[in-house]
Amino acid sequence: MAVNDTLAGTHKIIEEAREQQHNQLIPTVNDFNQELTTLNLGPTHPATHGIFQNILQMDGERIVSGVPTIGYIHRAFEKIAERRPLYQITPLTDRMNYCSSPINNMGWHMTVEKLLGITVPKRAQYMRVIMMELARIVDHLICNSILGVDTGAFTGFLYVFQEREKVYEIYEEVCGARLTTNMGRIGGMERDFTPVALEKLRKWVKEFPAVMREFQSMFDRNRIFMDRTQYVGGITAEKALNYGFTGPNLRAAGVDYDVRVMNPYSSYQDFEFDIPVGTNGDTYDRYLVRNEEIWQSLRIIEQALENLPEGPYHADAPHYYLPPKQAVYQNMEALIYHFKIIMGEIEAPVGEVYHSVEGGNGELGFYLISDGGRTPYRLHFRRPCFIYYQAYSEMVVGQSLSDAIVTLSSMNVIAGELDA
Amino acid sequence: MELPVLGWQALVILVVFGISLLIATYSTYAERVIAAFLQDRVGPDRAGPFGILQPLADAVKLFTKEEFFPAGANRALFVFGPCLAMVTALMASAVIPFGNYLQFGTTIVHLQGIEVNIGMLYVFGVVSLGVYGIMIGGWASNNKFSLLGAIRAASQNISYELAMGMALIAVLMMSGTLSLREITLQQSVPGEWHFWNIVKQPIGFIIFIVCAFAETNRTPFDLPECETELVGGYHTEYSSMKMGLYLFAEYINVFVASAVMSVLYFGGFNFPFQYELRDFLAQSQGAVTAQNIITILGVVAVFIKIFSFIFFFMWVRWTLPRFRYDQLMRLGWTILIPLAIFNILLTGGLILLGVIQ
Amino acid sequence: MADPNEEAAAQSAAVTEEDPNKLTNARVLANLHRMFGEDAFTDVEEPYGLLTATTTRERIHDIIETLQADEEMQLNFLTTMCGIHYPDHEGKELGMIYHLHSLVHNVRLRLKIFFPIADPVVPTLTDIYATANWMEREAYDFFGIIFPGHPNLIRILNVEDMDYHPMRKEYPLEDGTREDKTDLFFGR
Amino acid sequence: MQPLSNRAKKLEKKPMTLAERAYLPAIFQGLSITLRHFFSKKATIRYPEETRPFSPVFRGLHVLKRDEQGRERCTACGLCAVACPAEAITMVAGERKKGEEGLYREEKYAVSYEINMLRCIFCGLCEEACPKAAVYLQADKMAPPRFERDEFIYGKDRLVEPVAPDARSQRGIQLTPEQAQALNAKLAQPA
Amino acid sequence: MNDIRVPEIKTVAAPEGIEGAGFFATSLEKVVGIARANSLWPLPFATSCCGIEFMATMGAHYDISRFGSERPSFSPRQADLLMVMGTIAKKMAPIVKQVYEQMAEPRWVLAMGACACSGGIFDSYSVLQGIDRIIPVDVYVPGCPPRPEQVLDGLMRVQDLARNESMRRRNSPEYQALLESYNIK
Repeated sequence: MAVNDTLAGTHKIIEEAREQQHNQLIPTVNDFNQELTTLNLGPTHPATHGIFQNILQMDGERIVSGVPTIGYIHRAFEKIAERRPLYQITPLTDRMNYCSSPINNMGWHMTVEKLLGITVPKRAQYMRVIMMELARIVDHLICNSILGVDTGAFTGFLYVFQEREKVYEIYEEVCGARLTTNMGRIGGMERDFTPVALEKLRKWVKEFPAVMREFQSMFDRNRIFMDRTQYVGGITAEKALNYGFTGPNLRAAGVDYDVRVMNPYSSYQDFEFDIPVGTNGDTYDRYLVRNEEIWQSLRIIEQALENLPEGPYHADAPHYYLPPKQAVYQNMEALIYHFKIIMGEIEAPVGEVYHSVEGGNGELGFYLISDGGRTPYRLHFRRPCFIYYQAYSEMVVGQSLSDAIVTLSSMNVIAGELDA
Repeated sequence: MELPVLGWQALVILVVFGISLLIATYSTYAERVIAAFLQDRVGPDRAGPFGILQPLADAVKLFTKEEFFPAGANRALFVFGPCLAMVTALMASAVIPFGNYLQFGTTIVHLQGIEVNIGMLYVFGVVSLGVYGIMIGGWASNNKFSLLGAIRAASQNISYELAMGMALIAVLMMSGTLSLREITLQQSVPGEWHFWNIVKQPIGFIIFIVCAFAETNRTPFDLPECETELVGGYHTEYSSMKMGLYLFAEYINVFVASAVMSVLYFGGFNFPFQYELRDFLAQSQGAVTAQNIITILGVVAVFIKIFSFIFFFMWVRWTLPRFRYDQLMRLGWTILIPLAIFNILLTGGLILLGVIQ
Repeated sequence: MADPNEEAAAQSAAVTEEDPNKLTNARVLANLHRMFGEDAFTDVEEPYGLLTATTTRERIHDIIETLQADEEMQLNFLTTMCGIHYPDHEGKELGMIYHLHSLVHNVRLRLKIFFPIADPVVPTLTDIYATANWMEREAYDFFGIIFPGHPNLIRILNVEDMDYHPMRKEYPLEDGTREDKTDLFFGR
Repeated sequence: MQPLSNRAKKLEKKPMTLAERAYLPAIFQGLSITLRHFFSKKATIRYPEETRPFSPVFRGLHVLKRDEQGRERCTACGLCAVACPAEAITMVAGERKKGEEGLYREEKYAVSYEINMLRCIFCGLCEEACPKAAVYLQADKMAPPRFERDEFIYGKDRLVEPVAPDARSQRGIQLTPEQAQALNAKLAQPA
Repeated sequence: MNDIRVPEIKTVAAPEGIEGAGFFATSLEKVVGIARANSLWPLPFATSCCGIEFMATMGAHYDISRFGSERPSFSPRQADLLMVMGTIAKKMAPIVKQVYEQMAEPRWVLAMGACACSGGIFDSYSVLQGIDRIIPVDVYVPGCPPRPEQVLDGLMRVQDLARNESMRRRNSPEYQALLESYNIK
């Protein structure tokens, strides 16, 4: 198969690069027969951002092996979810990948909607797409700018964080919170975009590209940055798939797998966008892929804003979607529905459903088993960070400590998603 | 009139010492404000008007913080490290000529801590001692991150000192002296149109400034203490004023490096049209007063140059990513040193041809 | 992926078109039956369009290995796997659920196995998928399922000295140290 | 891997040009960018002297609303407590006695109503759950930091709106229907 | 309000007539207090969502540097203020305690966000129900996550503490007893 040849090709590039690096970091174990040092990286090391520990065996500055330990912020999401009515799980999903909470929220809503068989009106779907793509942009922004911080350039981070602040403002206008959004409801959004929100959104879409271009021009072709990131922490497509990579990290390795295209949800089939893919899955590739995805997300937002259909912002599902407040105050039937929904006594069908969305870090899956009760019988989250962080210790072997840190931040491991 | 001269000189020494400390103190403030401004922020503004008391607050806080000795550390060396770093940093500013001379009657006061004819050598010797402070501190901490930082600092300083020295040799070839005052004076001779050395030595200057960044452990060469990799590097285990001394030493080193660069390449206390101005003033004020005014303006000039360099140091720090350890070594050994040698040859050739002198 | 873009585009266009070779759930099922026999799978259903089948733990390793190598279906991506606990199902209290995905054909397959809680032993998949490593550790941590052959089967998310497997249904969610919950009427 | 879709966009990684290899151009470009920001307008909001405007739907500190006659709206139905994912709301219901009609709007009322602000995650589900428009998350107030953990149990003394209508939270609150009517009437009058 | 945390320790009562030294001591104390208040270097112990809001606090819009706190000290030795942000699981608890023990006096602790303060929504077997079970907390900042304004408010509360605190606080029996109750030597 031709595929195998190209795979071998990328493999060769990485191997060569590795070898080159080995030669650069000259003294090796065999040369001096030295003892190895054990370096405990984390759990409170500044570069781990979230919390995970790596016990590294070091030969000078070169990493010989690494043992990751995780679970430092394990919060028992799956167990808590078994005790909560469906609508109360949304705040939990907020705290999984907290860099892009809306994607998690919407993913969860869509899972439940799939279970309940609700069709969401087009306008709500487009609104969701806008919010999800905003979330993706800021998620990637934070990852790439943190990569800058970890290579020593703090300033770019603060430049793009201002954009993040502006996105927070939009979130706040739409849902009332900045970070843990609890955005949307099962069956749609909790409220329509206000004119202010739309205006802020349009303004942001117009102003953001300049900042993004500036950010890119600070790093993209800066030799110091390129040297730091190229051929660092590379992974072949074959290995990446074996490790269950998804999202930007897999695309950096050259596989154009994107849930938005493969299994379109929430009207993603209506939008024109490309899937950026890299060549050899190294840190620079991941950086480039994320940057390009920001541009593609911006494209999607522009299209969605342009074609935002008129209509209701939530599904007509009185059993699941809360009636309007005014009706609750005045209408007995609405009040009964209101009580039933809040008490969690909605009739969920028995069944199991797997739904996945393209989260900030890859395929974010929700596997919901319902036994018809008010809470899920079992809810399993496919958390992309948890799955791909396994590969980290293999990816950094043979590289220097600095590379390990750069690799870590370019993989965008979010502790909340890692540990659940 | 022996004693008064010594007295004056002692005063100058004290002033130089004080200025070094003051500049180092306010460099921390400048760093914060400049970083803030480069990053669209406003920086400290709540400690005193515009936050100018911020460095004092930091200093007082550091002085009253708990002293701490890590388990298994060598206590004597642990204290000795920061002291050495601080002392060497302060010593270096002694030979920098901050101005020409002031004349009071028959007394001539040179605005320089001490005038030695091996000033350049002295600066180099003292500054390169500074790395011992870091090494000792890093080693005595009994912490792997500190040790890694210390090792990085040592190897980095050694390799960059070479290139720095070679860049200097080109300057010395032109000047023929090691005295910083002489070098300064040569860059501007009355009656002749003399350029500052930067014009004659652009390559040398670039090498020198890169090495200066490395010697002072500033980004992009701040590997010994790079936060995201080594937590705090060599000063991870230090608390209270001992850590403050390290931070201080770094800023004094920046100050010294800036001063040396302004002296070597930017004409020190010379400024354009100084002789014309002196002659003009001499007509109305008399020669002595005119010279004194020029000297004071020269002091202003040298400090403007120094502050610009300090600003540049900070500007670069908050802009660039840092190197990786091996890349930094490669840059030092395979690019800067050959370039410096080439620069020496070029300078030699040009001197031989009489293009520069 | 070094292929020129045009060629790639042409290829995938061919895939997306309605071609008769398109892999459907029915065809996957037929293939499965052909490869492993009719009796290998029970409880075959398609909830929400995702082919689900139950098999036995004796066969699961073999099935997943064969499917990974299978050139036709290319079910070679292990999306996720998780344990499950049904205390009421006598003799098959514990279960493992595997989600396989064929990226090329965009078909998913869910495989389940059930086994008694007294004998929670399942063959490891770590020799097939590197990604199975932590997922199995998670299943061990949560449900106490033991994977012989796993290189490093220790707790992953919880503290080492925990003496129970918290996701089993009989264990409470709360650890009882919460002091500020006084509500007896409205709590769950 | 063969391509999975026809949308792949291969990112070109150009080798470094000579200028890029020489470090300096990129460095100067970076320096010019930061210098531009040095002189640009600062984004900082000098909190607490300046405050940033909040959106009208911001989910801040809770308030227990009164109706336009100053009666407490809460009827202690407990929906907010059920809806709370953090289990932060506690209440004890009581029967309204004769003569208390001016205090409580419904026959049942909350004798005590406590929200544990440390537990609360400000998700707004209680506000959504309330069928009597009683509990709201104010858009202009945030729960203040405090020194002791006990101080975070907000009882009715701190949650219920003050009796005087003028002292009540004005900005950003979604008005109850009566309030909206009253407000509209008020606005219509002076003209 | 919190007389244990900030005890009003009087220096040895000066005899009548020798108030100069007492005056000097109290002024020095005041100066030191103000200095400490304006130079609180935080140790951002960020585990989850609140860490992102802390980044926002460091960012250009809120700029924690205005309070003199922009130098995050990742080494506990140099930090004055331990900011615990985000969920602390039971697995993490010993590490938080160790970090606290490694900090040099004077040290303050700010618990940011519902999880660190009380466990928040994570009332589960793996989450510590508030870090005040393992280390003494000076200021609690509610919210999930708190807005940067609230974080700055909390920082100002810590500044208040630092400003009014006796220099000899850590030698006082009350403080020792407090540490003792947390089993911190």
